[in-house]
Amino acid sequence: MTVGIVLVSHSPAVAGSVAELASELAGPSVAIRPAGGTDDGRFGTSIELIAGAVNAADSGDGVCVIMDMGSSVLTSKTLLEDLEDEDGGPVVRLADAPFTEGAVAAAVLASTGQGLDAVVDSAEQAWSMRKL
Amino acid sequence: MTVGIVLVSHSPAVAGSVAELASELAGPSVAIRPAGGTDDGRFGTSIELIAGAVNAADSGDGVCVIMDMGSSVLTSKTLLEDLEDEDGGPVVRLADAPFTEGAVAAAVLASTGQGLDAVVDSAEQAWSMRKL
Amino acid sequence: MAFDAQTATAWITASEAAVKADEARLTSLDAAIGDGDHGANMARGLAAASTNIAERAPSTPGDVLVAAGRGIVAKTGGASGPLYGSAFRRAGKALGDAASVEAPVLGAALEAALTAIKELGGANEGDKTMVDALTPAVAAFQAVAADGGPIAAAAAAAADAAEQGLSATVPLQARKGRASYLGPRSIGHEDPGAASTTLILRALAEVTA
Amino acid sequence: MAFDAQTATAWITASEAAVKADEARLTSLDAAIGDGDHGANMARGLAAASTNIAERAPSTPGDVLVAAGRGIVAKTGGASGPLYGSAFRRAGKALGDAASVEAPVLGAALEAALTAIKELGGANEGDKTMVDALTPAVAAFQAVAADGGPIAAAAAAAADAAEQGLSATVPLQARKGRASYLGPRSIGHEDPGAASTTLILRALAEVTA
Ligand SMILES: Nc1ncnc2c1ncn2[C@@H]1O[C@H](COP(=O)(O)OP(=O)(O)O)[C@@H](O)[C@H]1O
Ligand SMILES: Nc1ncnc2c1ncn2[C@@H]1O[C@H](COP(=O)(O)OP(=O)(O)O)[C@@H](O)[C@H]1O
Ligand SMILES: [Mg+2]
Ligand SMILES: [Mg+2]
Ligand SMILES: [Mg+2]
Ligand SMILES: [Mg+2]
Repeated sequence: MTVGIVLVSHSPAVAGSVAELASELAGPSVAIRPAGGTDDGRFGTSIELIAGAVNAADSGDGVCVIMDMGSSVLTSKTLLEDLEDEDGGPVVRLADAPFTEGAVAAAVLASTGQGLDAVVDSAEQAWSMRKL
Repeated sequence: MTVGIVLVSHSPAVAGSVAELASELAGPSVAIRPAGGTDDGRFGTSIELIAGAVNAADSGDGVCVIMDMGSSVLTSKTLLEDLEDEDGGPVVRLADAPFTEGAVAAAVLASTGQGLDAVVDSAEQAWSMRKL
Repeated sequence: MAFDAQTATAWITASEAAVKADEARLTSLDAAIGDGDHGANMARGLAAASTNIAERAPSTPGDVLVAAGRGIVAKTGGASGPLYGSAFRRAGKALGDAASVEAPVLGAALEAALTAIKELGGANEGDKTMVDALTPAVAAFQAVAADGGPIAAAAAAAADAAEQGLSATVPLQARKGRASYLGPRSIGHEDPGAASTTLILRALAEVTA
Repeated sequence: MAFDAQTATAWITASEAAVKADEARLTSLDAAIGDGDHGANMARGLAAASTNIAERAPSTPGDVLVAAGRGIVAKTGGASGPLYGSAFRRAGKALGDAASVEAPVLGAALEAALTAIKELGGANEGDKTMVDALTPAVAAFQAVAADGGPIAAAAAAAADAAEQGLSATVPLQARKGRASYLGPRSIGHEDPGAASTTLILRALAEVTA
């Protein structure tokens, strides 16, 4: 079992680089797909890029979506509603999590073979981590 | 008054891209300097890169340092201890904050002309923000 | 005049034109308290709405608004995309498969749009968002409709109310969206989303006049 | 044999050699529960320690360890850098400007190193870190020193105790550092930092034997 992870950021570079950082810790077994920026590469969000990343990240065990803010969150919520109206698509959950810390926590937990709910949980637990 | 901001990440690309994202929101008045990776460009942390970024970000109103995790935190703490032993260097505070959200919050608050303590506070308040 | 597929399409076309004409103003409002892309976002989103309508050639006003909403969600790029997109889709669904509707039903559809925006974005009146323009507009539309007034009068009242709602956002501090990061610095400016909502409702008044 | 600048320098040189000889093992331990860079980090950090000592040619053992610590902090690149760097600097400061010290003072310096690591990293015994090797090692060193034993015997006891502390990390679940992200998956492996601590203490035993 390996849950996929999608990172939705306003910025293409943030989504891509955090995906790379999380992959470095989680190892190659976890599919972590960035969905950053608009479909024409500006700052912003594209529901089509997110949908594509979700499909690419899914291997049948579900996908945990982590968002940075604003339009990333609203667009991911909209995609989720659309997916709920469909049949047979990937099982998707949005994690309410700090972006970088949640991505790392979710990726590492996914690499241990835990299921979608546990992966989402670990991302959301990252709000209670402290650094100093 | 404009507080400077330094973003310390294990990954050069994460530090750079989050700095760019935060700048986009805060505007050009705030100096936001990335300090990502080791001095030879690997994943990791370099105290010299952080010290250089702190000096570059300081315009006399102090610098708020935001770290992602692990060695970023430990190395920044070590730099702070070193700076406390010196005279006349920049006034530096470490923020215990979620990386991306804290960077954006700190950058935007710095752009409003608030002082160092308020900027650090706003970064740390980002732990209590929720997205869904 | 009833609200049919042709009127619904004309509404989107007129909204697109209004947004393009005022694109620079929307952008500069967003530059003051946001990231300066609201004009471009709305122009792109409404252009996609028109394209999607043209491609699907929907035959009911409900399907026109659903098609517009899908185009807006797909292409806007900012927070306004899912918000307006959900609003138009929800309004379209509220119209069902009627070939043409009168003022009370259109008023209920506008109320459904407002509910969609509030549910998705979590904003309430006073948070300095598009909700501050749309809430009084829906109330004004429904008041005229409840008195038996025609769509044209209801839409004109709605546009006027939206304009007042827009002005009322100036002294507010933003509590939703990226403007909320600015705290008190968001005070003293019109909310860009409230401005685009006003344009869209004015366009409705024009095409139904 | 007392601990002077020359012995301190030899300790760093021997540590560097030991880490280089076991770099692949440290790396594979870190690959199992971390990011697989501990071997490279330690090799780089200790090489910088040697370089810094050679450049500054410090004349007291305290200054040797401070110079080593600065090199380690500057060049290691991982969490082990500030931790070992602070440890060596704090140990060096604890030695003051003595030209040469005996076992009890060196024991106190090792204790200062342990305190520095715990203060900076916040780890306690049982968190599966270098602290799990260094804590019993410091206790063993001080026990021998308190009995009037020589540095050689104290250091040998410390290295043995570190080795046992290292083995004891295997069944532990990591609660600090990046291994802690793995939760229960961190169980069943030696901690890489505890392994490098053991090498460094074995090097001390060798150069003082
Ligand atoms: N959560 C929300 N609820 C309601 N309206 C919102 C919300 N977030 C943003 N808005 C509206 O969206 C407008 C900004 O849209 P736009 O600039 O296109 O998106 P972005 O902020 O992502 O750049 C704001 O002026 C506000 O009216
Ligand atoms: N907070 C901490 N306190 C004590 N030791 C720690 C801490 N964090 C990490 N370590 C030690 O550092 C070792 C990892 O070092 P290294 O791989 O060089 O750094 P990184 O984890 O940044 O890649 C761990 O095995 C552990 O012994
Ligand atoms: Mg905007
Ligand atoms: Mg935007
Ligand atoms: Mg490592
Ligand atoms: Mg590392």
